[in-house]
Amino acid sequence: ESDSSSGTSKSISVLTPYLGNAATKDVIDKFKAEGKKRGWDVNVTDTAGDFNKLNSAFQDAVAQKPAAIVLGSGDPTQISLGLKSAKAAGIPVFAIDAAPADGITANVTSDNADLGKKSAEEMVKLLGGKGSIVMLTHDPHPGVKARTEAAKKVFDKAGIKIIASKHVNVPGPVEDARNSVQDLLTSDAGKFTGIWGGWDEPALGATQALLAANVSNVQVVGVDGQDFAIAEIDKGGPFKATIKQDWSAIAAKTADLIAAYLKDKETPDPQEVEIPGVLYEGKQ
Amino acid sequence: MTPTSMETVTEAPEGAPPSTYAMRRSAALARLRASGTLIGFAALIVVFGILRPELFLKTGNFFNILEQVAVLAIVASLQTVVMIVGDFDLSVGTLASLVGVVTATLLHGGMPVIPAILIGLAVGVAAGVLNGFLVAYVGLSAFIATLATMTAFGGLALLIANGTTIFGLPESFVAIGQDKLGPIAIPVIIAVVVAALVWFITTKTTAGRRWYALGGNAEAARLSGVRVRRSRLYAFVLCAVGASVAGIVLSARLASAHPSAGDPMMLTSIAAVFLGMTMVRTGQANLLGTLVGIGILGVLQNGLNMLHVNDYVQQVLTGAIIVVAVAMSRIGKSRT
Amino acid sequence: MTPTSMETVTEAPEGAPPSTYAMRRSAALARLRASGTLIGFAALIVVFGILRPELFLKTGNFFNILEQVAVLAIVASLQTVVMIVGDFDLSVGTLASLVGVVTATLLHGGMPVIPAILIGLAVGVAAGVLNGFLVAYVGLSAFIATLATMTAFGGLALLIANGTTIFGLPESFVAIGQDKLGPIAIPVIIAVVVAALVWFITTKTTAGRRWYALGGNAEAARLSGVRVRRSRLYAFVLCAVGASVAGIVLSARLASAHPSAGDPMMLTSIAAVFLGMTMVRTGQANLLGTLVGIGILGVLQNGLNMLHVNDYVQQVLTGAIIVVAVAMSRIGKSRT
Amino acid sequence: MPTSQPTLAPLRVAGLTKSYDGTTVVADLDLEIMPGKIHALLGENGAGKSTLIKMLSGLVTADSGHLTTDREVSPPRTVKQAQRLGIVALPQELSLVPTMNATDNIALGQRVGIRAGIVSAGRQRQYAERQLARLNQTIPMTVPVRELSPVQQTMIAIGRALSQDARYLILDEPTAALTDQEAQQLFGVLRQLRDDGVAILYVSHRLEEVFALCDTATVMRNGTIVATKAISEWTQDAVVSAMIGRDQNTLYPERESRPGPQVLTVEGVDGFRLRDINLRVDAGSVLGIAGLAGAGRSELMRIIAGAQRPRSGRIGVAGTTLRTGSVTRAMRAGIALAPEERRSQGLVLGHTIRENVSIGNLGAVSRYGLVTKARERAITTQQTAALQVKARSSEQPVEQLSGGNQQKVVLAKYLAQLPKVLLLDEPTRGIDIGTKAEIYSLIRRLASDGVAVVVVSSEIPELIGVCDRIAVLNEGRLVAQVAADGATDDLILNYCYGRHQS
Ligand SMILES: Nc1ncnc2c1ncn2[C@@H]1O[C@H](COP(=O)(O)OP(=O)(O)OP(=O)(O)O)[C@@H](O)[C@H]1O
Ligand SMILES: Nc1ncnc2c1ncn2[C@@H]1O[C@H](COP(=O)(O)OP(=O)(O)OP(=O)(O)O)[C@@H](O)[C@H]1O
Ligand SMILES: [Mg+2]
Ligand SMILES: [Mg+2]
Repeated sequence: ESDSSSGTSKSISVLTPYLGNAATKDVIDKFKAEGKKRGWDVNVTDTAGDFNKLNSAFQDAVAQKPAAIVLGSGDPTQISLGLKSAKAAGIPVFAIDAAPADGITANVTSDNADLGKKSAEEMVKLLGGKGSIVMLTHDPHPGVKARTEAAKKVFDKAGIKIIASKHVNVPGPVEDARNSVQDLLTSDAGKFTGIWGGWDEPALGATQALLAANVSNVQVVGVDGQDFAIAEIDKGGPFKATIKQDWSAIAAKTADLIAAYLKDKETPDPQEVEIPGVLYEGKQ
Repeated sequence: MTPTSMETVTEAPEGAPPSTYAMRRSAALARLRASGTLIGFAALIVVFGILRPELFLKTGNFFNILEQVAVLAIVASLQTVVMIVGDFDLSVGTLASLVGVVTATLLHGGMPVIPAILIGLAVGVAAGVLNGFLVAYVGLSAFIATLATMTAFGGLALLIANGTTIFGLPESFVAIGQDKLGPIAIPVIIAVVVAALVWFITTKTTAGRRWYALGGNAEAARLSGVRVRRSRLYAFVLCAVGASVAGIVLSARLASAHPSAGDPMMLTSIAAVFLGMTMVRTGQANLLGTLVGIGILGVLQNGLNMLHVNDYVQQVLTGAIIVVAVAMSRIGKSRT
Repeated sequence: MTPTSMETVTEAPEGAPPSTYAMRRSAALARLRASGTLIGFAALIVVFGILRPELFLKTGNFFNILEQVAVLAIVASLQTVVMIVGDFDLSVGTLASLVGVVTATLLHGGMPVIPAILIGLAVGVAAGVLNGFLVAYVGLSAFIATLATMTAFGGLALLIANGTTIFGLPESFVAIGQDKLGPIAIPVIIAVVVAALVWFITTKTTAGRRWYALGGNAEAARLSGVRVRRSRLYAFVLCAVGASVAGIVLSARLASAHPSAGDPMMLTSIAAVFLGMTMVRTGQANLLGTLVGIGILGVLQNGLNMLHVNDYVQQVLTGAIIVVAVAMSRIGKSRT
Repeated sequence: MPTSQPTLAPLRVAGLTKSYDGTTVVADLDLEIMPGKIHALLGENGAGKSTLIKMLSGLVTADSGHLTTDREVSPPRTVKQAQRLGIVALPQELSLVPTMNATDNIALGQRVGIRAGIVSAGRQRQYAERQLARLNQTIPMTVPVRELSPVQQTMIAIGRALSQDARYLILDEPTAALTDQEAQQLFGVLRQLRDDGVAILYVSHRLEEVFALCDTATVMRNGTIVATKAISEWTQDAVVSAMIGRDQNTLYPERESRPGPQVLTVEGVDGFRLRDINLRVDAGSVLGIAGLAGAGRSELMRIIAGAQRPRSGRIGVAGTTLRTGSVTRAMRAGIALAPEERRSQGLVLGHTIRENVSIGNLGAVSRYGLVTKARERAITTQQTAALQVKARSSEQPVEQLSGGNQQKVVLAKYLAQLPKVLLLDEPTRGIDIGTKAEIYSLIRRLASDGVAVVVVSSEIPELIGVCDRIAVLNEGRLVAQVAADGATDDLILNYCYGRHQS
């Protein structure tokens, strides 16, 4: 191969189904920066939510014999075929924000259960330990599902009642969440005082519905810590808190693991690295 | 001489056709059929009204529904124009996203509201000219041409927004999407104005006649001296402008622009027009029908939400109810 | 004898074509036009071949592309049938998802592979009968009917899968999607068999003739003795079976079933058929054209991946290239 | 009205040429159309008449040649350009927008009742009604025209053509779908326009009306002009032999009836218009059906052939009762109906002649559900030979055929079914006089082979010439059945009008 002669330039393929998602895009951009620092040639391929194509993308990547493949946030149970072809070609696969699976050398992630738990605990705190809430969810996404399950446990334990769990449609989650919450404000006016968003976009939609309806006694919590969420929280409105995923740390850790592996084929131990989330509740 | 059809009954009294009664009865039946979809719509309202009268029938909820469908109604109104011509435009969704992103980016960069909106609209006009050119002048099928531009516009939106949400838009802009005039949200007012304009243009002007002629039989239209290609181009341009207005209003409403915020409107806008097409005898797209279609979709979602139907079940029910609502328009109709 | 070369059909049976150089030249031109899309396809391969010869032109990559498009090719082949009849089926994507989920759920529950697959297919047949009934017998437009069932099937898939991925499927099932026969993956073999069957049925049988006549002029077909409704129903059933096979193969390939895994195939399958429609004079759907359409979409994606084009740019390019490829078929064509 | 223009220049055509795929259809043609004259253009099917007209009216672009009106111009490339030259054409194939009503169809593309781009529906309707009133027509103005009868549609198309202030008015077989009475109405208007100084080019296959109406006649053959003469210098025989390049024997064949058993029974059939129709047709006989437009003739044919369900009544074929409402079942029982509208009901336009013939004969061209090309070719060739279809090959798409040849393909499809009962709805519409004679003798030949034939026609002489008996419908009721032998035009016509109830 041409790049082995230079010795320094390694090619890394990043494959993701979710580049349209701001958080995924953020961590991949950060990883690209980390790669550049190390002199790698990082290419990104997105399949826009299509897992059949994601498997194809693995095959296409394997054909180009990169030094390593990075899976950017995607359910590995649906890409066993792609993982197999990488394994067969001896190319290591590192995952960011995915899950451990056969064929994945290491997975560096925010602990989604931890994100769910922390955000729910913040919600409970905001509600003073009692009340009822609405959850905005998206079970087809495994990360969001894990958060939802962990959050539910917290709410159950705290005796917070979940009066509705709304599935938010993607694309268009802000608008969809906004409409759903608007309807809930009609059908269940005054029956809930908190809205938990499985990620920041539905939380934003919920916030807008509350503002438009002049409802001030309902608190919103999101997860992810995206820029717009931070900005919204800083305004001091209903959007009270989010759990920031530490994308910089995740990207850096992934790059470190890859570098170590490329240097002397060192398989990371443990294979599952979880970086904790950080609560954000506005400028102090 | 020999008046043959139902409507003549009143118009040619001297001819005394043999079966006046049968004709009148079947005219009534035809009108009933034509309004089948409307009955379906009414039935929906009645059912939800009975199940949750205290919520569903409140004025506040009525305005909520209007607000929820406003942006979609803008897109669907102008999708109607393209569908009158016999085509459809799959690119409206991503175009709305693109224009939203472009406008938001400019605003974010500090441009005043009016020029930013104008540039956004200009992007829409350019997109519409591209679509219209490909379909009317190059001769591509509308499906493949607008599918291609849909893909391209979506890519552009992602590129410009760098894949992420643009937020922090000026208050004066956000007002377009969030302020109210009395109980009525500005997007609703915009939608009403747009729909009224489209109604006027399609039913009262020569441009509208030409579009209907074109959609009914392009060859015959050409023969009557209609400039078929130009007329079709205009339809696509108007449709794109509608999508752009919707994209701008949507990003004002959400106080942010997301590169795929408008995408879901593609299928729903076409669905609304199709629902409305069942309401007229000729089966052609028409603005009033489209509005009923929008109404059905909006009421359905709101009503099911009021009933706390599980979201997945809600999806199944939506499909089933649409079928039933449309099937009403086919009562007693013989084979096609 | 005469300045024209028109003759009574029978006076010049299969013998020497009536005319001359000019005629042959313009026939060649017509053929060139018809194959414009094919030329676009070839051009794509040449361009990618020149840009990345060491990767793109390798046999391994060729088999990769085949494998990547196999599932879509199954859906598109049978979408072709519905489009021959002049309709389209928007429900293929969610139906594939639904059947995948049903089959996977059964397998997960311990049912042996064969019965689980058969039940999956039975769900597909039922779905096809529903679509066909709504369109052919109730008389709904295909768009609105299959849009409604698309929504309903998607909801059912989510319901059955409880919104999440079903994994841990038996090896013997996964083999259907992942094993190879020599260098050729099983899904590719299945796709080839399906395409060959569809080609045979549409071009060689009376059923195929009926579909084409129906799509060309339903009234003329009916007056020629074609049972129009039944024929249309069959087309929808076949299409649904194709979607179901695709759904099963897809979940075997992914070793899991996700409630929206098949959804993206709706638009792409229709796009492939439309691409292929540019390849024949009549502009009707045809299997060979569909396969070229599939080829264009597959090569485009693979080639752009090989070139490491930024994904957003890739999306823009895909749109642009599709337009160019199809526009090739319009070279020198006069007004419509 | 064009009376405002005192002297009009003649329309001169020079060197007009058109080829399709290397085949020259109109070759280097010169023609002069004079104001104040009605000029007939005659020629057999596929001679190039419609192509010539389409070139003059901007519907197809000529390969070469030029026109002279006030000045020399190249042939129009769009309809608008033609209209600016004062050329207005009524094309052979009806070109109304089927979903629009009569008013909109007539007003489309015209400046009537429009102010600042806004349409005044009321004024347009008055205008449209005035145009139709000139043709003595009252037509429902608010119904989509596709729900009107062919006659009504034709009248609307004529009304529109007449309303366009033509200096040069071209009519391509306007009377093909009209009964004599409506044709007379039209002629009155045309004569008026002629006297106002309009130049009229008139294409028809009905020679009687040409001799009655026109001042000059040009005969075309194979894309060139054979001769142009004043009408007084032509005889019918001369026209026919100029058209077909040889002498024509008699138009109507010998009638030797050998009626066999009764094959078709219609008992008490009620339909949309029809009331209590009772009919019987024997094997080996030809029944003609006469009636005014909208009398219900086509409806009767459609009900017998299963294309439309009767409200009540019984259809029997060869002694067994037919379950109505299915074309397929009727076809199995041996009934074939060649429908009246070739383009919308008879043909799949984009498909080839072969495919169009075999779609009606799938049983005969297939085995075990597989279509055999050889059989398709055999059947197609046999039928198209008998009907003298003029085409490049049986692989030519029917949309490329001339109107008359398309009609022949429709007939070919249904003749190939070898039916016991053959229903022909306006079978000779648009067919040239040479082939008409062929079709008449074909009908008689089928009858003598034992087929029961029913012919619907708006040309009463044709019914008298080929049929054994003629049944007359008036407003949905069967008002008379007479032997064709000895019947006269007047007699039948009176029945058609419901007078003369004897
Ligand atoms: N688009 C086309 N492509 C190929 N050939 C064509 C096309 N249009 C017309 N032709 C051929 O041109 C010839 C002349 O056709 P035209 O319609 O002018 O005949 P016509 O004199 O009007 O006959 P008819 O009396 O049957 O209407 C025919 O043989 C026809 O097949
Ligand atoms: N099912 C129906 N629904 C509505 N109108 C009908 C129906 N069947 C027949 N008609 C009307 O009844 C009238 C009789 O039609 P038909 O076509 O049988 O007349 P016709 O004697 O063949 O005259 P034409 O010369 O107009 O063909 C027509 O005006 C037609 O519009
Ligand atoms: Mg002609
Ligand atoms: Mg008739």
